[in-house]
Amino acid sequence: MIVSPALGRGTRAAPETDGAAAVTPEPVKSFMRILSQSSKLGNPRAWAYIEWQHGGSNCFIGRRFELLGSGLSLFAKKLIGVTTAVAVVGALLGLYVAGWATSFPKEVSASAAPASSAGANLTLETVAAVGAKYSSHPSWVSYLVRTGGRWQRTTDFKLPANSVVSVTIYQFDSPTGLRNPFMSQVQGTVGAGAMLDGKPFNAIPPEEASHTFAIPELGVFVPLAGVPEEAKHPCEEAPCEPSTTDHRTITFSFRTGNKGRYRWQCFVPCAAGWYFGNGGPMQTLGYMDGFIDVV
Amino acid sequence: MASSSEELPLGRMVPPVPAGAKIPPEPPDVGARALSVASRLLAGATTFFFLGYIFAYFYLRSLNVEHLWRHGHINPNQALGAAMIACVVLSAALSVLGGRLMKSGSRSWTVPALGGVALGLVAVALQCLEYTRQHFGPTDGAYASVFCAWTALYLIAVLFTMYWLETQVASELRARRNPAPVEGDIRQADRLIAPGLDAAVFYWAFLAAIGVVTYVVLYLV
Amino acid sequence: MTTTTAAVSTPQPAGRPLWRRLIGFNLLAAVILGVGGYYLGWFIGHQISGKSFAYQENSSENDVALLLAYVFGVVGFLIGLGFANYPVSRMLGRPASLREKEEEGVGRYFGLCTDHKVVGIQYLLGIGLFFFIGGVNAMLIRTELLHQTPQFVGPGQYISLVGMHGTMMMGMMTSGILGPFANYFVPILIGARRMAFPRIEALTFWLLMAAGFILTSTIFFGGFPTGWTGYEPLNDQAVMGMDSYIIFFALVGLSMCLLGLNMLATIITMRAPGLTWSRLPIFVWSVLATAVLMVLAAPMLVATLIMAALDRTIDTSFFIPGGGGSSYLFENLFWFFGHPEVYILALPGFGIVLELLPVFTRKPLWGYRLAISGMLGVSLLSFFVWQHHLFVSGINADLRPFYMLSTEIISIPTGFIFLCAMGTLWKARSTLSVPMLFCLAWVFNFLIGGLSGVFVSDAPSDTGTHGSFFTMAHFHYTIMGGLIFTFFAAIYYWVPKMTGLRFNERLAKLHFWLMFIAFNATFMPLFALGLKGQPRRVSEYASNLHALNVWVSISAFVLGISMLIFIVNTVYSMIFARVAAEQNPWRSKSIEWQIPHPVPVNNFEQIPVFDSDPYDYGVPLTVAGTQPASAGT
Amino acid sequence: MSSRSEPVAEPNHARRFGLIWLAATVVATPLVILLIGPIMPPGKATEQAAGQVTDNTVLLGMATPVLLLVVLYLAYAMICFRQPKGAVLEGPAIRGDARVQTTWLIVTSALVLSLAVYGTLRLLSDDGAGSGSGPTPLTTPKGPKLPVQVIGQQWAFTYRYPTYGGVEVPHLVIPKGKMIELHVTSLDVIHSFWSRQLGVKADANPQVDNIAFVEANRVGAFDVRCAELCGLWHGEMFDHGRVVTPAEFETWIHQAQVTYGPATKALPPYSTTYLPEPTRRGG
Repeated sequence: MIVSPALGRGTRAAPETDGAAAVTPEPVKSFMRILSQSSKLGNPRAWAYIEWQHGGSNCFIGRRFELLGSGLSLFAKKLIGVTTAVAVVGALLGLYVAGWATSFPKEVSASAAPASSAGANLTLETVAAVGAKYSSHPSWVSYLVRTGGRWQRTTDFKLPANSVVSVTIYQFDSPTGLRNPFMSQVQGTVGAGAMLDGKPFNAIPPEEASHTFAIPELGVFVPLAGVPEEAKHPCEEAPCEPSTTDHRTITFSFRTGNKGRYRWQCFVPCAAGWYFGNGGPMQTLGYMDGFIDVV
Repeated sequence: MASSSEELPLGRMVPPVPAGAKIPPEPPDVGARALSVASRLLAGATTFFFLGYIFAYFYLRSLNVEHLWRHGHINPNQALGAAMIACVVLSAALSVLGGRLMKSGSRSWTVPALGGVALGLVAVALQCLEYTRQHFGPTDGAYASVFCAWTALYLIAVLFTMYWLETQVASELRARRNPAPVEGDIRQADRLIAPGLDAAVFYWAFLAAIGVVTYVVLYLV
Repeated sequence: MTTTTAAVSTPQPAGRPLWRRLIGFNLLAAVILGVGGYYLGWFIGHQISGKSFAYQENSSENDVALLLAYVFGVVGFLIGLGFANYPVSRMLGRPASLREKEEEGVGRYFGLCTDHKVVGIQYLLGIGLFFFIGGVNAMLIRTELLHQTPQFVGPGQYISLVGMHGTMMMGMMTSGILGPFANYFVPILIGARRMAFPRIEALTFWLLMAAGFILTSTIFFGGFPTGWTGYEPLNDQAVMGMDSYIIFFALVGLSMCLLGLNMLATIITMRAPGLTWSRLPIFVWSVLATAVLMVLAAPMLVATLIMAALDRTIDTSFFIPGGGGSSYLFENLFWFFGHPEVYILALPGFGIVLELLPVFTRKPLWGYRLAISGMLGVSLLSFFVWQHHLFVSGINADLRPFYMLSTEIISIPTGFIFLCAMGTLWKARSTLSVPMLFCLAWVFNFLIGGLSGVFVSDAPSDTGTHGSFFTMAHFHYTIMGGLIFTFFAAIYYWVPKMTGLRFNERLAKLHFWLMFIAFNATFMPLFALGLKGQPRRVSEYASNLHALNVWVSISAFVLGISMLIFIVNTVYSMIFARVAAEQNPWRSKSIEWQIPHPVPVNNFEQIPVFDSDPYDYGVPLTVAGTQPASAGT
Repeated sequence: MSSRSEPVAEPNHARRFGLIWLAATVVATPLVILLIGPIMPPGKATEQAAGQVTDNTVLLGMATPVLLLVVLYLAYAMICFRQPKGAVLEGPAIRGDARVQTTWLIVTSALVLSLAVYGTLRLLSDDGAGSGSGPTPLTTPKGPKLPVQVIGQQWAFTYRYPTYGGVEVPHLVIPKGKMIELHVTSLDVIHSFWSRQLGVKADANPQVDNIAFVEANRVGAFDVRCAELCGLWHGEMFDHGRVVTPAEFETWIHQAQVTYGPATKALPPYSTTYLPEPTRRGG
């Protein structure tokens, strides 16, 4: 056991006498004096927080600064160092925040309906794999919307308030099967029904559903039947043209109600490869979920 | 704005080992005490680590969600399991014997210690062999998952302990050839081998006990 | 790499060429080996499980590859720093040694250094960096909540932001006080020359830095949707960003366990002669109580995360109901670690307050033994209360009376700490310097936290508040009000000792008042929001809560500005003003102020002999030993 | 300024602070109980919610004196126990007081144990006080109960009425005055059915039937939110339900059986938990 000679009680300090404002209590000072003499371990170099002193410090940061501005005073060097650090942190921060802020899919407004009815048209398509052209996850399943004459992958639509929106969906994916068969019935549409390949229907067998178009807050649930397995030439990758490949066409219309930002999503577990089919594209904005801005 | 403090010689925040500093070497018993406390704490931490798997085993078994806990055909290979646990217990016994011999001063303690290390590695090999003979993988239900994860992690703990024992034996063999310099930063560093072995043997005996619990729960119950 | 020769390696001649200095085990080699390990792991992962699991080609996600990439990356990073040198040399039988080869000058802070003071300062800056990143996430969260529907970031990104903020704060601030201040001051306070295991101490720091970097990299893999709790089966359903969360918390758990083990070994075995258990400073007692929790609770977290990782990669079914697992299992295992974790956050705060109050009230610590029993009581009881997080989950609902009782009982030892703080303030001569202000703010904030805890620990009342902003306000009062305020108290109190430089007093006072007012303005309304029905982690809330949310967001920005003021104060005081601090600015009688600045490498020339505890303040009582002559009854 | 020649006799701080605290408590506690108590959330729409309001009021009443004690003491200490300007006096070297410590221990233990006992009583007498009590609740209310199943799935709640042919509807409608036995379960990840006005919160776990009891005593709307993080649309997973008179409920339920007829036919038979295929991830 290291027992140093009675060096002076480590922390015991004689009681304050009359509250004299001795900065360091008397006996402790002796203890410290012994120490300070003994701590003349070589000559401790005066050293700044980061070693920026004149006279060839052996830390390479210090050396590089000397080459830069030999005439600059120490303060100027510090100022340069701090401003560059602040600039770098600011830039990184800006990149970080910008990365978050630009995570919203582009907003697309529905094309105006023909002059007769005051509503709007929305043409969508659902594809089994979105392909490298549209996303960095080529194998993800996704919705696409037809705007300006071509298919775009965004799920953020702007619709007029209190009007009827007629929706046409070209469905290219094979059936996966609904988790909760309750969604196999068409709900919340104008006329409480929808058209599948030209024939009206109000429910489909749940195992035939490939996706749904659902806006829970407006009560709209429309199941989309899948292309049967033995289809001759299914569409491999977006953009799928209804004219050339096998598909199902579902048309319906719904009333948008008053202003607001409603979310819409697919209720079929169609994200193959994730637990219960609800990961990846089903949990990323811009594939199988999105917003409807009723303005 | 360079304030007057520029000239004030401020000592280095934490000076490195200054040139020529006479740092008194430290007596080895400070390190010895630390090693024994550390091995007991490590034993505690390992217990809580495997407590997670014991809890998982009994919790999932009692819940038996949708009767998917364990299908009839999922049974580990009993023979290889018994061989593995026998090697573990024997290796721990040999290590304890080595520790005793070392304490009694006989120089031949390294033989049982090395035997213990070898048997530990054999146990690991046996368990890996058992994986190939058990006709089920980790994806066959809750029991299979718990079995595979728990035994695999136990093997990793055994390998770490074998490494720890091996370092003590290697230090002893090297110390007999050329003893460590007296004036290193630990005075007579070789006097740390005894407490080091003692700590390693304690931990290995404790881990062997956990191994027995693992064997009983996974193979027999 | 040559093994560690005799300790005192004469430093190379000062003028080593730059390229020569860059070769060898330093941060540069660590980064290179880390990146190399990452890609090696990624390659191996793709070879192992590229084809064998059906889910992978459907989802083009390879969790095995990412997990292996992270693990190999961290191993490469540590080898590059030189952590493998000592184990390899021990395997070859080389003698044990205490010091790695010393870098020169500022290089000591950017590599493996076995000097506990250097590791303390590394921790302070490392934790500060990731605390800043966590704070930025909080600011983004409040920007999103300015509007009641998602406008700034999508709901998926919002949940990732909430998860990253929570995980970063819980992971990093767990060793927020223990890392910097216990590493730096525990050896000095107990009269030791070093920590029990210097290399493990450095390892815990570098593990945390690797972990922090890994968590921030989750944004490149799509973030994770589960928040800091990582509940199953959503954990299993998440994209690859979830693997960053799993590896982050596994590394944090490993680092916590090793830090606790190192602290306990040091405090138990390396106290100077004369420093009996009843003379140990109260801060060291709180470090001991926290270390017990760290050593025992952290392995449970690592075990749980390994199960979650196996579920995600090789389809085991620990938590998948379809395969025989249960989501209840994860909840139980997580909160068995979770509750000791939140007491790991609170206990160091108790230690700092009770250590600093005597210095600023010029009175000895009131009720030293009561405070110790309080801390150890909290530490031991914290393992028996975890199911109060699961009152409404339906898990063994018949045990709820027991967990209500154990949760209420744990507030008794916490009450002791309050009594000791109030006893120390009794008839004191207190000076309101900045560390004292932070300690008094702790008393107020932790009081609100504790009393709101009474509401959430009562099962019927918890029905209304579980998972709402009320609970979030409760734990922000106990963690931010309890830990972060004492973290700043410790910074303003001890940094003059660590660096020898004084903070600017005016900026410090401005930082305190702005932080205290903004903190209460931010988190007090959250109680009301919670009771009015706003759940946690939602980016859309009812329109009648909009005004209150805007108020909270603005005061959160002011809180952010107060943190910036602290950063400005640090940069100004430490780099520009550099006003030398006195040897003992607070006239403290504790030993760390008696040794010179800069603290020599081995702390003491001779190991001191202690014959009293460090609270020898105050006018001694009269012979009757009841009250000092001057004070009334 | 030496401490012995104190110009004015030191006031008796203990007595003075005790009086301040007592006065504040006597004024504040009844005020809090009488004014804030009745308006405490979650309101009185159901028996369970009313029970929680009384519970919150009692807790508030117990917490106020403690809050006043510490906050007033803090203020008192900052005013009276200060270092005089420019002086460096030391305080009295008191290291502890056995009497104060034991009384504090006794008072806090009593307070805490009574809280625990009170909480248990409230929990058991109120059949779980609106919280999810797992598949086998400790106490179940006597008398007839209307079972309603709450199904949480990724990102919407749907409700099923087993005694009316297992019809499933998108919005919860319950009759006034009848004890409802809510069976909360999930089809995929953990959700939590939380209706603030009803005072109900029960986690929805896959393969678990979490039972909560609620008896509405007032007609009106209530909103339902998800209180457990469940993925992308956790924040948007809310809807609005209604409490209606029993007569209205009958007409509504029969109308629902008609409108949701096709969906009901496709539903699996009613069971407390559903293990829908596919169970594994193959997709």
